[in-house]
Amino acid sequence: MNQPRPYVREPSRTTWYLTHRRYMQHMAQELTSVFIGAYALLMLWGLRALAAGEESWQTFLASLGSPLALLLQWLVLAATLYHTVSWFAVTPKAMPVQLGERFVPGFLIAGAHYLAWIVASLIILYFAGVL
Amino acid sequence: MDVIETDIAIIGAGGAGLRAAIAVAESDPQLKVALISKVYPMRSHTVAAEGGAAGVIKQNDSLGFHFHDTVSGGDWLCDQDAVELFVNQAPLELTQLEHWGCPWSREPDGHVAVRSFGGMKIERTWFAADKSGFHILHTLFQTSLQYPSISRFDEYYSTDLVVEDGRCQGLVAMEMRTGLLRMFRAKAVIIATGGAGWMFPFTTNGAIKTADGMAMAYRAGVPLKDMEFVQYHPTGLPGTGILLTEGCRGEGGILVNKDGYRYLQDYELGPPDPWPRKKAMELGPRDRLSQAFWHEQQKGRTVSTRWGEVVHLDLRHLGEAKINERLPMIRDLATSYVGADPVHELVPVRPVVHYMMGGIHTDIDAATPVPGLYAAGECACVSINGANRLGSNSLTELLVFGGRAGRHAAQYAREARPSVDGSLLLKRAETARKRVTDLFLREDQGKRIALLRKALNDAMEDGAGIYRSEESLKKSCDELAELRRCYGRVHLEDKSNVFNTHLIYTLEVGSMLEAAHAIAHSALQRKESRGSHQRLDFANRDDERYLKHSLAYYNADGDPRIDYLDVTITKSPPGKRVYGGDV
Amino acid sequence: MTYRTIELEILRYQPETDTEPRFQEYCVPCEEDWVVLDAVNYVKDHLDSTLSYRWSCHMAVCGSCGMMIDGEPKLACKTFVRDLPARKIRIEPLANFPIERDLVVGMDDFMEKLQRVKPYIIRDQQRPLADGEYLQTPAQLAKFKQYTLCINCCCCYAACPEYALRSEFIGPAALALAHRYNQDSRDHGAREREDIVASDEGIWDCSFADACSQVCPKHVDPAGAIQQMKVGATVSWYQERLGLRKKTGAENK
Amino acid sequence: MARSNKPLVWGLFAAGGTLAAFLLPALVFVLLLAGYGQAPAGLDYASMRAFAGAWLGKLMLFVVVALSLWHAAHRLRDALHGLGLRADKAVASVAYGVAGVGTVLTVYYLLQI
Ligand SMILES: Cc1cc2nc3c(=O)[nH]c(=O)nc-3n(C[C@H](O)[C@H](O)[C@H](O)COP(=O)(O)OP(=O)(O)OC[C@H]3O[C@@H](n4cnc5c(N)ncnc54)[C@H](O)[C@@H]3O)c2cc1C
Ligand code: SF4
Ligand code: F3S
Ligand code: FES
Repeated sequence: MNQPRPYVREPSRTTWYLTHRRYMQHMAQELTSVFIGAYALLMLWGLRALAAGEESWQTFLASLGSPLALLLQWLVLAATLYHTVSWFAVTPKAMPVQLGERFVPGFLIAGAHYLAWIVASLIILYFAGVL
Repeated sequence: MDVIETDIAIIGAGGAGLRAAIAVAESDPQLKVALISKVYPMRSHTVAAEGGAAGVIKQNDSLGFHFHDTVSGGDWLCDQDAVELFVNQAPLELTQLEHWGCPWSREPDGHVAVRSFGGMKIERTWFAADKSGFHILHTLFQTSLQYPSISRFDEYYSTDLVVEDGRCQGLVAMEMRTGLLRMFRAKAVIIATGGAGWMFPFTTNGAIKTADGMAMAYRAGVPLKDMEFVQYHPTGLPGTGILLTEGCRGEGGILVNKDGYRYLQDYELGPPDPWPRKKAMELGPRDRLSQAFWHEQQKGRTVSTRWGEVVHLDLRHLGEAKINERLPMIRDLATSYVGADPVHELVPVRPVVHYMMGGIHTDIDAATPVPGLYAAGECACVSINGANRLGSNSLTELLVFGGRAGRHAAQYAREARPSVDGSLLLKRAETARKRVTDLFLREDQGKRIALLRKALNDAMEDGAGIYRSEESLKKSCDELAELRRCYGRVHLEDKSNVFNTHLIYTLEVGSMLEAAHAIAHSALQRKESRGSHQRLDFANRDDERYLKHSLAYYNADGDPRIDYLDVTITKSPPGKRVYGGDV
Repeated sequence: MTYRTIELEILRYQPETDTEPRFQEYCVPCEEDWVVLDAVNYVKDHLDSTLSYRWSCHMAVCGSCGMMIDGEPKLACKTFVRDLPARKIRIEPLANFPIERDLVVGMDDFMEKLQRVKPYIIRDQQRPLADGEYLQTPAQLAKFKQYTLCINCCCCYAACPEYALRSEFIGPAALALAHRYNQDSRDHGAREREDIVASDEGIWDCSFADACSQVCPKHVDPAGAIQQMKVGATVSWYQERLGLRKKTGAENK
Repeated sequence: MARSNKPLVWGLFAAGGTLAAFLLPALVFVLLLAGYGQAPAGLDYASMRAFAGAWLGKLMLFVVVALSLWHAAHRLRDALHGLGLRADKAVASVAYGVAGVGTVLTVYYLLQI
C-alpha cells in the first residue's frame, strides 16, 4: 500500500469559466474579438463597395440601417468600449514605466491612454464631419 | 529496506544545508550529494529571518570590532578562534551571495547598504529590506538548482543516524508521501536541521523547528553543547509570537512602557538619546532587553492586553516613506496580526523564544566528535555565539560554517576508508525502523500527543524561561523525566502511511523532549548568570567555575551526564559587558 | 475568549481507504484574531489528529499553507476568520493539483518547472570574490524587486485557467521568476532562458487571464511579468527575422 | 525546447488590440450615424474616395482593417480554446486563414480605389 495514489480533479473543459466572476470577465474580454472581427469584415465589405463605385457605396450605407445591422453595430459599440476599458486597464502591467526607483502609478498610465483615446476619437469625429 | 547510495548526505535544506550542498558541488562535482529535508527547501525557517546578516564591508568598520562585539555579546563564552575565522569569512560569504543574485538593499551609488543591529558597535548588517532570510534562502535554493550532482529528497523525514564502526555512515529517513523508510548510505553526513524553538509555547520559530537533528546526534552519542542558552527576542508580537525584527530598532524604533517611558535607561543601557546610539538603549543586546522587560513586568509597568502583558514599540517618528522602504513586511505583519499600523500607532511587543545558542558540539571545521558526521547552522554549536547571539550573526554563520561543513565533508568523503559491510549498516537501520514501526503497533494507553506537547511547552516556559532558579529547573527536570516516560507509551491515532503528519508530530515531540531534557539539566548545573542564562539564585557571572562550555551526553534511561569543556580564548580576556553611554 | 463558533467544511481524501474525496465538518470555537490556519490547527490538536496539511511559519512567508478557502486560493495563515462573514468556511486543497492526501497536494510538477526556467544568475564572465560586489543602483534593484517576492505558494497555479486546462504550461510563478532574473542587472542569461520561456509551453500558453495576479498574496504580479516577456520575445523574434539580431540558443544549433 | 513562432501573430494581435482600443469606438459610432440615416459629410462617396485615394489614407485604412482582423483572429483562437474546442490547429488555420484572405482583399480593394 505504499504506492502514492493521488486524486486528480479534472476541471470541466467547457464550462470552467462559469465558476468564478473573474473567469467570466476574462471570457467576456476574449469574446469581444467576435465583434471586432465581425466589424473588421464589415469594414472590408465597405471598402469593396467603395472600390465598386458610388452606387454600391450608397447601397452599403443604406444597408447599415437594417434592424439587424443596427443591432450588430450597437453590440459592436458595447464590445469595443469594453475592449478599450479592459485593454487600458492592463496596459500598465505589460508596459510599466520606471522613473528612477519608482514606477509610474498604473492609473497615470491608464489615464494618459484615456486622454489619447479622447483626442484620437475627436480627430476621427472631426474628419468624419460629425463635429 | 531500500538503500540509496550517495557520497554525502545532508539533512536539512535551510540556509546551512543549502550552502553546504553548494560547497560540496563546487569543491568536487564528482561527489554525489543527497539533500534531505522534511519540507521543501524554500519552506525552511531561514525564510522567516527579517533583519539581515552581519559582515564587515564598510571603511569605518574593522574585523576587530566585529570580533569584539561578538565575543562580549556572547559574554565571553565564545570560542575566539572560531569567532575570528567567522568574522574573516563573513564578508566573502556575503559577497558570494551577492554574486549569486541576492537582492541586497543598496546605497545610491550601487554598493550594498548596511544597517545597525543590537550589540553592534557600527552598522554592519547587510539586509534585503526586512526579508533578508527569505531572500538568502531563495537565492541559495535557486542557485543550488544548477548543480547536477545535488539530488533532492524533499519531504523526507530523517529519524536516525547510522553509526557503525565508530563513524557515521548514513541515516534513515521516511518518504512522507509513502511512509517508506529508506537508508541513505553515505561516506559523510551533515546535519543542518535548524533550531528547536517549538519546544516553547511562545516562539518566533516555525512549527518545523523541533530539534530533530540535535536529538539524532544526541542519541548517536554526540554531546549537545551549551544547551542552557536559549535566546529570547525582545520584540515579538503577542499572541502569535511573530517577530518584529531588531532592524525596527536599528532604524530608530524605541521601546516604551505603559507610561510612555523609555524604560531601558533604568537598566544601565542609557542615556536615552533621541537618535539611535549604537550598543545603547534599544540597540543593546537581546538578553539585556528581554530581562529588562521581565523587571518592568515585576514592577507593574507593562501594558495589559488581551494577549497578556506587553510593552510598546514606537516607530511612528520614522515616517511612512522610510517604513515602507525599509520595513514593509513589519508594517504588514503588525497591521494584520495585531491591528496596529506602525506608521500611526504603537505596536504591542513582548519577549519571545527565538534562538538556540547551544547545539550539536562541533569543532571549527564543523566536524562532530563522531568521524564522518558534521553539523552546521542553528542545530550546531561551533561556538561563535557563546551565551548570547548577536542579532544578524546567525545568517552569516549559516553561510560560513555551512560552506565549511560542505568542504570538510567533501574532503573526508574523498579520503574515507571503504565503508563496512552493508549488512551491518542495514541492521542498524532496521533498529531505527523498529522505533517507528513500534509506534504503529502500540495500543491506546498514553496521553494524546498534542497534550504531551503542551505539557512540554509549559515545563520549559515555567522552569527554563528568561529567569531560572534551582527550584524551577528541578521542577522542569522532573516533569521532563515524567514526560519522557509518558512518551514511551504514546500510540498513534493515525496509522496511515501516506503523508501522516500525526506520525511526524509524534516523532518531533520525541526529538524535542530529548533536547529539552538536555537544556533543563545543563541549566540546572550552571550555577551562575551569563548572557541569556539568568539564575535568580546565582545572579553573577562566575568565571572561576563556569567559563566553560557545558556538554550534555545522552542517557537513554535517565538524566543526561553533564560535562565541561574549556572555552578557547585567544585575544580577548573576559571582561565586563558594557552597554549604554559608557561604551 | 471564544469570539465565534464556526463550521469548517474540509475536503478529506485518504488514498488508502477513500476512492474519492469527501467533505467532513468540524465545529471550531474561534478567537477574535484567529486566522483560518489556527482553526485548522485546532481541529488537528483537539478534534481529529488524522487531518493532514502543510504549514510552518504562520507569518505568510514560507508558502506552505496555500489552500482553497471558500473557493479562493489563499494562505491559511493570512486569512482571518473575522474577514469571512459566513458561519461556514469551506476548505479544499489547492485546485489544479493532484491531491496526495487531505489538503496536501503534489508539488512535483511545480518544482520541475521552477528548475526548468534556470532561476539563477547566468554570467558571461564571473567576477572574482575579492573584487567585491557587483554595483547595482537602487533603481536597477527596483526594476526586478517585485518579482523576487514570490514565496512559491502556488495560489496562482490554482487560479490560472490555462494551467487548469493544460498542465504542461510552465505557469505564472515560474515564469515570473524567469523574468526576475532577466531583469536583474547582474544577469546575462535572458537569451538562454528564452528557449524555455518563449516556447509554446511558456509565455505563449498564457491568455492573460490575470487571475494569478489577482490571487497572489505577495503582489508579485506574474501576469504583468508574462506580458512584458511576451513583448520582449516578440520584439526579439521580429528583430531576428529582419536580421537585426543574431539568433541564439537552441534555434542556432 | 524550441522557441515558438507565436510572436508573429501575437505581435499583430497586440498591435491590433491597441489600435482597436483607440480607434474603433469612434469609427463604429460614425458608421452607426449612417445607419440612422445621419451619415456625416465625411462618409460622402466623394470624400471617402478622396481619402482612400491618397496613399496616406490607404495606409491608414489598411492598418485599421487588417490589424483588427488579426487581433480578432488570434483572440478568437484563444477564446475557442478556452470554450473547450480542442482542435487548436484547425481553429488556428481557419482564423488566421480568414485574416490572411481579408488582408489580401483589403490590399486588393484599396488598390482599386
Ligand atoms: C523569525 C526569525 C527571524 C530571524 N532573523 C534573523 C536575522 O535577522 N538575522 C540573523 O542572523 N538570524 C536571524 N534569525 C535566526 C536564523 O534565521 C536561523 O538561526 C537560521 O535561519 C537557521 O537556519 P538553518 O539552516 O540552521 O535551519 P533552518 O532554516 O531552520 O532549516 C532547517 C532544515 O532542516 C530540515 N529538517 C529539520 N528536521 C528534519 C528532519 N528530521 N528530517 C529532514 N529534514 C529536517 C528542515 O526541513 C529545514 O530544511 C531569525 C530567526 C527567526 C525564527
Ligand atoms: S506568484 Fe504569488 S501566488 Fe504565485 S506562487 Fe508566487 S507568491 Fe504564490
Ligand atoms: S492566470 Fe494564467 S493565463 Fe496568464 S495571466 Fe495568469 S498565467
Ligand atoms: S504557514 Fe507559512 S505561509 Fe502560511
